[in-house]
Formats: sequence, structure tokens, C-alpha cells
Amino acid sequence: MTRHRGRGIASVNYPIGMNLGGDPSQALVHSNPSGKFTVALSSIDLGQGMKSVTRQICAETLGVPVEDVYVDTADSDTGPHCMGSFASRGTHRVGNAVMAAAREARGVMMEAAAEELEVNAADLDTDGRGNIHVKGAPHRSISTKDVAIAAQFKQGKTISGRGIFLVPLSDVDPETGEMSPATCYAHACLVAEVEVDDETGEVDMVRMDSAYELGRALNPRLVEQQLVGGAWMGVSHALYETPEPYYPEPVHGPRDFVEYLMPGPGDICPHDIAVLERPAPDGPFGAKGPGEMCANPVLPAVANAIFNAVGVRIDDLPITPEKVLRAIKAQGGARPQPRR
Amino acid sequence: MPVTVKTFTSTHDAAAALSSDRSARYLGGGTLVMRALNEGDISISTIVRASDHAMTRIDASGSRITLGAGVTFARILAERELGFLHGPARSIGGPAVRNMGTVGGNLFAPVPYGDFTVAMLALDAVVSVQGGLGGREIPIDEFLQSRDRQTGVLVLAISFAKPGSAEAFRYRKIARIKPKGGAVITLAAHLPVNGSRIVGARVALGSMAPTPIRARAAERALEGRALDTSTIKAAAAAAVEGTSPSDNALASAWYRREIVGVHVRRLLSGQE
Amino acid sequence: MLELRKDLFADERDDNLKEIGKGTQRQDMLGHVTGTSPYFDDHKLQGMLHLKVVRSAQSHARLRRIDTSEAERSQGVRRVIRASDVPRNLNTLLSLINFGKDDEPSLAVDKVRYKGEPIVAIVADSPREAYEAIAKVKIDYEVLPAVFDVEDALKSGAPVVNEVYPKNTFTYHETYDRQQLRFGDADRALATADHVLEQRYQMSPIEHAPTETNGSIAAPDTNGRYIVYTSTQALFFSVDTCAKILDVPSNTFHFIGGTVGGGFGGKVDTLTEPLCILGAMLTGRPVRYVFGREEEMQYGPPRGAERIYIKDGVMRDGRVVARKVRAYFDSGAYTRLSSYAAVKCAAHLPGPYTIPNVHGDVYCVFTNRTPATAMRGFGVTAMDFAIECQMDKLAHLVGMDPMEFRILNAYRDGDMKAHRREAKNTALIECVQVAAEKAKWPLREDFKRMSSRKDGGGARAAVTPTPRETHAPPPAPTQQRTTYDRAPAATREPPPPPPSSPPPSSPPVRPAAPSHGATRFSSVFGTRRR
Amino acid sequence: MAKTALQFQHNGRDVAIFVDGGTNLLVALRELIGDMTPKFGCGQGGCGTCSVLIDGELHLSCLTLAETVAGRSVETLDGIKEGPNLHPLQRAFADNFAAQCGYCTPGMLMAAKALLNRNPQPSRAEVVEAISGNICRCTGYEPIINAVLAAASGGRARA
Repeated sequence: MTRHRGRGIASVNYPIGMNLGGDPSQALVHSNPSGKFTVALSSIDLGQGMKSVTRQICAETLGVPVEDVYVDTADSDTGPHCMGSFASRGTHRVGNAVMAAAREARGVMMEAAAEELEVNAADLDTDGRGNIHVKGAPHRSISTKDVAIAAQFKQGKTISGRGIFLVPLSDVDPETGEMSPATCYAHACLVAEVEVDDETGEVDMVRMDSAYELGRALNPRLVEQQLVGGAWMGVSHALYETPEPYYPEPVHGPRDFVEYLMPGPGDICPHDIAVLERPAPDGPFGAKGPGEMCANPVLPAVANAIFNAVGVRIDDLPITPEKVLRAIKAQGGARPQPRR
Repeated sequence: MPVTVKTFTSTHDAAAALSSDRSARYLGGGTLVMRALNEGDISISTIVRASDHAMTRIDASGSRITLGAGVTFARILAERELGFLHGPARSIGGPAVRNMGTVGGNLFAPVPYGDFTVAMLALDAVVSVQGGLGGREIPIDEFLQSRDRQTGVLVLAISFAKPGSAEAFRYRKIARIKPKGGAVITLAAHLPVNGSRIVGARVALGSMAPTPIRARAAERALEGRALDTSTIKAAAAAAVEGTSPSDNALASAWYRREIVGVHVRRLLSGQE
Repeated sequence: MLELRKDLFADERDDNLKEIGKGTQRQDMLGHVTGTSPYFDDHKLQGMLHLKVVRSAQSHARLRRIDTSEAERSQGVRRVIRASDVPRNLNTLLSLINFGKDDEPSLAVDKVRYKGEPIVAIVADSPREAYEAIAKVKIDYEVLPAVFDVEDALKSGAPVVNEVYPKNTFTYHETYDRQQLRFGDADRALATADHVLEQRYQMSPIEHAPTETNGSIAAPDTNGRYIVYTSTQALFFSVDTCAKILDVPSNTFHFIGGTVGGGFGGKVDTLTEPLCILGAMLTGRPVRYVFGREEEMQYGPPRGAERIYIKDGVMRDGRVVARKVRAYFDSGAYTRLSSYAAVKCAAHLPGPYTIPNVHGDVYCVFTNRTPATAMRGFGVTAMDFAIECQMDKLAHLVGMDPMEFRILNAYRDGDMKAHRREAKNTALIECVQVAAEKAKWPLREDFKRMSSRKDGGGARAAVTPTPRETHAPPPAPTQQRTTYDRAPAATREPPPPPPSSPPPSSPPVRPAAPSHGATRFSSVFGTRRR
Repeated sequence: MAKTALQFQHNGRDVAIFVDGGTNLLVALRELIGDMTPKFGCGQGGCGTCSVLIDGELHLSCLTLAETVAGRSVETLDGIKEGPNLHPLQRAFADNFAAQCGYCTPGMLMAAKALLNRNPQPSRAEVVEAISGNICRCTGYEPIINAVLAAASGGRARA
């Protein structure tokens, strides 16, 4: 018997956004005369889905179908200021800014619709399918397209909105570290199962089970992308990656994707995920941000699973076969812990 | 100085062009030379190609197999006669690299590349080269030992005796990444059996020295014996002897020394 | 496989929404699967030139002489850019928000501080011609002793990496060599804890490895402006950083980006834009500056290494009563963003647990390696690794199930966190319970019934009295000391005391306005926010 | 600088360009033909973002000397749509959310197409092998594997 299985867990939280210089983002929303909306941002979509999630936030807030909204990112001439896409701030900060802008645009849209329908704007509602109707009287309705035409050519109104969301800088006490580092936190717990070869120190992932609490899964498919891909990156950080394999000695740095180790498609394992949603009071529809924290619990869970499998603690990342083998040898062989 | 591409129909002319120009490199599949150019290696200013069909010929009909230097790994994988080499061929790169990379180029691939050559070494292959002055046949271990001085020659083909049975040839690449990863170590063994005794044992190792090397002590432990548990144990124990692995990004020299015996044992005993 | 647990916290949510909560297709998916999503490098401009940099071959050296005369005459070379060509050749990214001092040149001036530091830039007609010219640049180095280990860098007599920070540590609040966290009396609680466990953790650097490398294309535009296509993760950081370094108004630039081939934090630093635009300014032609893969891996900034010491006190019943942490962020040769990571890390202590006594010292340390920057989970990933390995060891030590151990110590609504804010909207306990359920990990009934929303606050809402620092040696241990399960290895020796000077009693002064005239995102230097 | 004339088929169309000595196919496609679908990821043969099909076989365009494709057929992602419609693989990638940043997607799709061209009903292991030369840093590969399997079982994946 040279291969041993073990399970380990880790639970974490993660602050959403940063506390540095104040943390603002802006958004502009406007309608064209056909009632189609453009969101202008300078925020970056680097794969996390910035364009898509702000599009849904805008559509929900305006009360129009998502197809009627298009998000344009990252043109410094047209997109208003944003700190950038990092620190899990995108969904929360930019989402809030888009919400604020969409709310303002919706206000004008409803006023314009009220003028056309000759009712009070407060008595109107959107149906989410491109129509605005009198509450309780769905037949008294007007399409957002007709509202936009009327606003532009008859009423002289701009259906547009400006939004900013700012989390002001919180002073950091130099002595005690007292501060408000974030306004909300995401949470996670992950169970990793591994198999360790006690003759070579190789570690294979067997499976992962996890629970992530993210405030609100604004788009569960995008959340799944982050959590699946993020956990893969967590495994990669735990077992494989570093540009300095002999840190702190700066030698033998990898130069290509063969030398820089990341798990391949043959190294992945099943991952069963549960998503919990405890809305953040200041999040857009309660959302926090899943993008960064998803990798974090994997690293210690894997390390703890290795201990459970063979009884060695590897406290240095990445946990290479060499480190595992050295520890097993120092211990005089694998010492499997009680299965759990 | 721009790069000049020279394409010849005859290998003789290509070899002459190679040997007369220090800045010339022969372009096989491109995985070494094109990469070097992309990365700004200005020592290369001439690319030499040869369109001679002999360079891409596979002769696997008889007991001696000849692979043209320009034969790709994908072509080996498509050749049923070469089933015993499918393991080594499949261990190279991903599908695109296997469609491009060649057995000739692999002879020059530095650690952590060059796994196919480990298989060739275990098969006692002979490398046919064309230099400026003429053709030669060089035993592969000799070729590898003088590899740094061989850049001016054109490798034409590599040939070796076909193993007597599928069982007799074994190959394994130990990589951290699956299914495509750089080698921590690479192992190949050719164990011809006469009766129940191994005769002419060859064990070759990759990443255990600057170039693939023979594990001669392990070979001695196997020679003339039956492949039983005690023989395997002796060969595994001797595997590290005579090796000089280095640290690199994939593993340390210490780790390679520690595991080479384990993997030799597993290879010989057919254990996963 | 993803399951939405709508049953939990349902009373806090309105699930009656039309677009939110739907698995709508990504807006950019059609572009992605047809290969038409526009990345920075997909812009083809007439007469494009190529910029490559000459990088330092040394980790630490004085530059005695840089001879570019032969390179300037090399075929296809349009311009050789030297340090003196950069209008403001000293910057730090976070100067835009008044955090830190300018400490990094775009091109090295008198010294190189890490292997791979840019010294000269070559703009040529083709990449090949740029490479040929690079080979002709002659640099005379006077090699200096280098330091690579964060704790070595703090020893007296260590080589000074970056003269802006002569102690090799970033300066916090104008005075401090670290960011502190003090909550309760950790030393006293450690003295009375049933077990004390002290451990060392190390994370090596990590490369972001986006499939698209860092890069930009800059070109003269109409009316005296420059158009810049960029892979940046932070558009206005890049715009204003370039405006500062190139000493022009920020509306000189029209930056276009927003569609980026992966970032993970590695595209925050405005690595290529300043030299790329300068190249366009000096040649009047479009210029492309894209990192090769080896450049990206070795000289693009990684997530910096961290070394963490944790000393915990735990009671036999499983309560963690004290946590003392000392952490070193390896910033490499320049600041970039590790300075902020240390603050974020301090605020993260002691993890998602209610521990009445917490003591943290987090250092941002300079060494002679590639400057480090942000990465996914910045400031937290390594600390979570250390804390959660430590929690596992503590559970083992007191003989508790590791899941139940975490639930027992988890923070709950109403608890006081160590950075002195009340915990709200917590959900750690529920995550542990659901993960246990998914993994078929048995929990005892009372642990299954516990809740983030119950039994928090009260005594747990108090700020434990925190002593003023005495800087006396800690009291001799009287209780059982555990060095977990094994003899400490040679590298696991107890750390030396931190080489810190006593913090001053006077409040930190506000920083003077920075000398440069560039746009800053914020001149606010701190308001109380609850 | 002397340039070499080069003709080949690009996504079914004859093209003629002049290349500098040593130019790789990726540069030729992007800078001389204007097909931006193959991407530069490493120039080393390690990431697969530049993958194209040459005479139906998967190749890395960054390691291909441009002039070696003279007279041959080069297929890129730009050519795999079926008229105005997405190729079944493109649809499957979208349906399975198999792209995040999208940068590896063109290469992944070409690797997947090379597989389905010769093996319309691959196993999961065969899919894993087929995309093993392509690096994805975002997805963790699982959705990509699922997408290729879905396209194959959709039965519409043909050359």
C-alpha cells in the first residue's frame, strides 16, 4: 500500500473591495430613441463577467429585458472613472454605480411614460418585457420604445442616469489597526479529498465539496464559472505553481508553460458546490463578490487533507512531491490519520 | 540582419549549407528553431530546410526500423507497426506539437524536453548524419555525449532493431501535469529475453543528466537474470548509480535521485 | 455541479426578481466563440514599430556605464530610449491615492535592483531588429551584494535594496515599519492558555500566467492626442500613471481596453503603457510593446511571497483565546501594491473567528527580486493558508473534529472583530454546515443547530482591554508548549524578535502634498468610517 | 529586405502575401492577412492559443515558418462558422459557458475541431488529450471538456 487517501477542510471569509484612497466607481446609462440602453463604464472585463453582470443589474433596475441593455467597457473618453477590476470590487462597487445610474434613468423613463399615459409616475410599473403599465391595469401600457421616442422628440427629456458608488477611505489606526477595511464579507468552506503516494510524494486530487456564501448569485452560471475556475486555481496554488521554485534562492525560474506548473485537464477532480446567499445590506441586490475568495479555502484544505492521508504537515507552498516526500521520510514513513 | 531561408532538395546540399554557416540551423518541426527565433535568438540568421522525401520516410517492414529525421510523432502514432513507440510518441507535447515535432529534432531537445530520445537510447539506436564532408552512422549514446558539437550536422534518420516482443520494451514519463507535462524523469527499458533470462538489457533515463543516459548499473543488475522481484529490486536500487541530475523548475536533483529507483521498480514490475 | 441553497437566509432576500438570479448568457460569449472579442493586440495600425527593453542581467548592481551608440546605429532602429528621456522617471503606482513614496523608475538610472529591471528601450521596425539592437547595448555593472530573504533584509547591515526605503521596509503612517493590529492582550492570554502552538508558514511567489501577456499599443491620434490600446485591469490608474510619468495632462490620452485576456491582478501595474506611449511620442509612429512569455513569467510582477509566523493559545474545550501573527510580504525591489496588501492582511486577522486577543505585525519588505503586485485573493490567500492549517493543527491538538472546531470559534453577528468593527451579515457557520452535508461529514446535532445569527454579541461584542506596548520581554512560559507532532526542523527555528523600533507616541502627521503635479484620485487621507 | 512570395488557402480562399524571412504563420495571419482569431500567448509552443489547422491537422501557427504553408490549406476559427451560423462546437462552448476571458477560446475550438474531424464520438479521456496542448487559466477546463463532449453527442459535429 503506497497510496493513501485523506480529507481536509478549511473555512474562510473575504473582504469585498479595498480600503485605499476611497473606493469609487462611476457608471453612465442612457437610452437611444428606440428604448435600448447603453451602459458606459471604464471598468475592465478580464473574463470575470463584468459586462454581463452589470448588464443584468441595469436591466433589473430599469425594468427592461436584458437584451435591451448593452454594456460598453473601458474607453477613457466615454466611460467614467472606475478604480479598476481588482479586490473583488467589480460586482459590488461597479454594480452599485450601475444601479444608481439605472435608477436615475428609470426615473426619467417613468416620468416620460406618465406624461404619455397621463397618469402619475408613481402609479406606473415596468413588466420587464419592455412595457410600462399602470399598476393594477396592465392594459393601460406603453412600450419603452414609444416612451423613448416621446422623450426624445416630443418631451425633450434625456432618459439617462449617472451613478457613483463610493466607499470612503477609512483611516487606519497605526497602533491598533482599527479600521473599516470592507463593508461586507463573503464566506466559504471547502472539503478536499486527496490521494498521496508515499514513495514519490505525489498528491492527486480526488474530489472537492464546498459551500460558498456570496450575498446573491446575480447570475448562477457566472458564479459557477468563478467557483469552478477559482477552485482549480486554488489547487494549482496549493500543489504546483511558483515562478521561484527554490524561493528565496532566485534560481531555475520557469520560462514557459511546461516549466510553470499548473494542473492540466487530466488533473482535475469532481467539485460539488453549494451556493448560499445572505444578502449584503449594501450590495447590488445583496451581491458580494465571488471572484477572488473562491481559490483561498482550497490551499489549506489540500494541506490538511495531506496530513489526514499521510500524517505530515507541509507548511510551505506550493506543496510539491519533494516536500511531501522529505516530510514522510523525516517521519519514518506515512502515518495515515483516522479516516474522516 | 534578416533571417534567410534556404530550402534544398538534396540533403547533401542542405548539410553543406549547415556546416558552412555557424548561424544556420536546420528547421525540423519548428518547435526548437522557431521558438528560438520568436524569443529573439539572433544567433540564428539562416534557416536550412531539406525537401528530400527520405527525411520523412518510415521503414518498419523488417527487423530493423528506420525513421527519417523529419518523421513526426503523429506519424509514429498512426503507424501500427510502431505500436511499441506509441507511448513515447504520445508523451510528447499536445496534439499540435506531435503534428509538428520530429524524431530528429527531439535528439537536440534539452531537458525538460527530449523524451522520445530516451526511448531511442534504450533501443540502442544509430543516428545517421550528413556532415559537410560526408555521411556517418553514430551510436546514439555517442551522439548525445557530443550533442553540443552536432549542430552543424544534418541528422538524416535514426534506426534500431525492432524489439522481439511488445513486453520487451517499456517506457514511462513521470510528469507532474497530465496528460501533457514536462518530464520530472523519463524511463525506457529494453529487456530482450532469451529463454527466461534477460540478454542485452538496456535502461535509459531522461532528466537524470544533461542528456539522456544509460543506467548501466541497473542494466548489469538485470543482465542474465530472470525479471523477478529480487532482480527488479536490485535494478531499482542501482538505477541512481552514475546519474548526475540537476535542479530545474520541475524538480530538484535530490528528488530525482530519490524517485528514480521507485519508478524503475514500478516500470519493471508493471505497477502503476 | 452547482446547487443554490435558496432555503438558507430566505427571509433576508426578495427572490422575486426578473433578471437577477437568472443564468443569462454572457454578453461577450458570441465574441469569444467567434474570436472577434477585441483584445489590445488585435488592432492593426499602419507602420507599427516594435518596442523591446534591455533588462538587467544582475539582481543588484550599480550602472557604471550604458553605451547605446552601436545600438542606435543598428539596422531598423528608430529610437533608443534612455532613462533621461523619461520626463518623470520615478513613480509609485499608489501615489495616485497618496499612498507611499515614488520609488521606481521606468528605466533604471544609476542602479538596478532586480534581475530583469528595464534599463534601455529600443524602438525598431521589427522585433528582430529590436533584438539585434539589444545585443549591441553595452552595460557596465558594478555588482552589489543582493538580499533575497525577507528576514535577512531586515537584519542590520543588510544591503539597502531601494534607497527610498533605507530600512528595506515600507513606511506606514510616515513612521512605522509595519502595520500593526492590537486587540486585547495576546501575551497575557497566551500565558494562561492550555496549549500554545507556534508555527511558520511560507508561500512562494505565484505568477498570474494570463494567456494574454501584458502589453499595449500606442499611436499618435488626431489633434495631438495619443490613442492607447491596453491590457490594463485598471484603466484610469493607467491613464493617470502615464500622465504623471510623461508629464502631460491626462486628456492627452484616449485609452481603450476593457476586454482583457485574463488578469488575476497581474495587469494592474501599468507595466508597458508609459514606455510604449513615450516611444510613439519620440517616433511619431504607432508602437507596440508586448511581453514575451518568459518576460511575463520572470519579470512581470508575481503575487509576492509571504512568510507568516502564528502563535496561538487554545483552551482544552477548543476555544482559541489568543492569536499572535507576524507576517512578511516580499515586495521585491519596489513597492507596487504589497504595501496595501499588508494593511488588508492586518485587517483580515485573525481570520473569520472570534478570538478575544489578537496581535498582528505585518511587514512589507524589499528584496532584490521582481517587484510583486496584487493577485486574486491579495493579502489574504497566504494568511488564510496559514490560519486554516493552524486551525487544523489546533483542532488536532485538543482532540476536536476540525469542522466543529471551526463552528465553535466562528464569528457571528454582533461579535467584535479585531479591527474593532462589529461583525454583521456573517455566514461562516452555515458554510461549514453545508459543506459538511455535501461531503457527508458527520457533525453532532448541537453543531448542526448553531447559527451565525444566534448567540453572537453580548460579551463577544466587547473590545478586550488592550495594553499599551511596553516592549518588555514576554513573560516566561508556564504552560505546556507544543511544537506540533514533530521536532522542529532546522528551518523552523523560533523567529528572532522583530527588529522594530518602538512606535512613537505622537500621532502620525499627514503627508505633505506630493511634489508632482499629476492627477490624484484622492487627496483624502482618512476619514472615520464605521 | 528581401521578401518571399507566399500563396496558400486561408479558410477556403486563395491568398497571396509577401513575408520576411523567418516570419511565422501567426504573424502572417494576423499582421499580413488581418485574421485576428489566432492569438499570441507564448511564441514557445506551450499555450495553444495560436492553434490552426493546416491541411486539416492541428498546428501551432507561432512555430510554423510561414513559407512552409505554400500551397496548403490553413483553417482558423474565422473559417469554422457554417455560413451565418455558428459551428456546433461554437454553440456548445457558448451553451456550456466554456469561455471566460475568451483568449484561449479560438485555440481550444481549433483543437476540439481537429479532434471531432477524425473522431466524432470521443470519450472524455480523448477530449482531455485533444485539448492538452491548450492552456486555459480561467475555467478549470471542466466546462470546456463538457462543451466538446456536448458538441460530439449533438451528432452535428462534422468536418
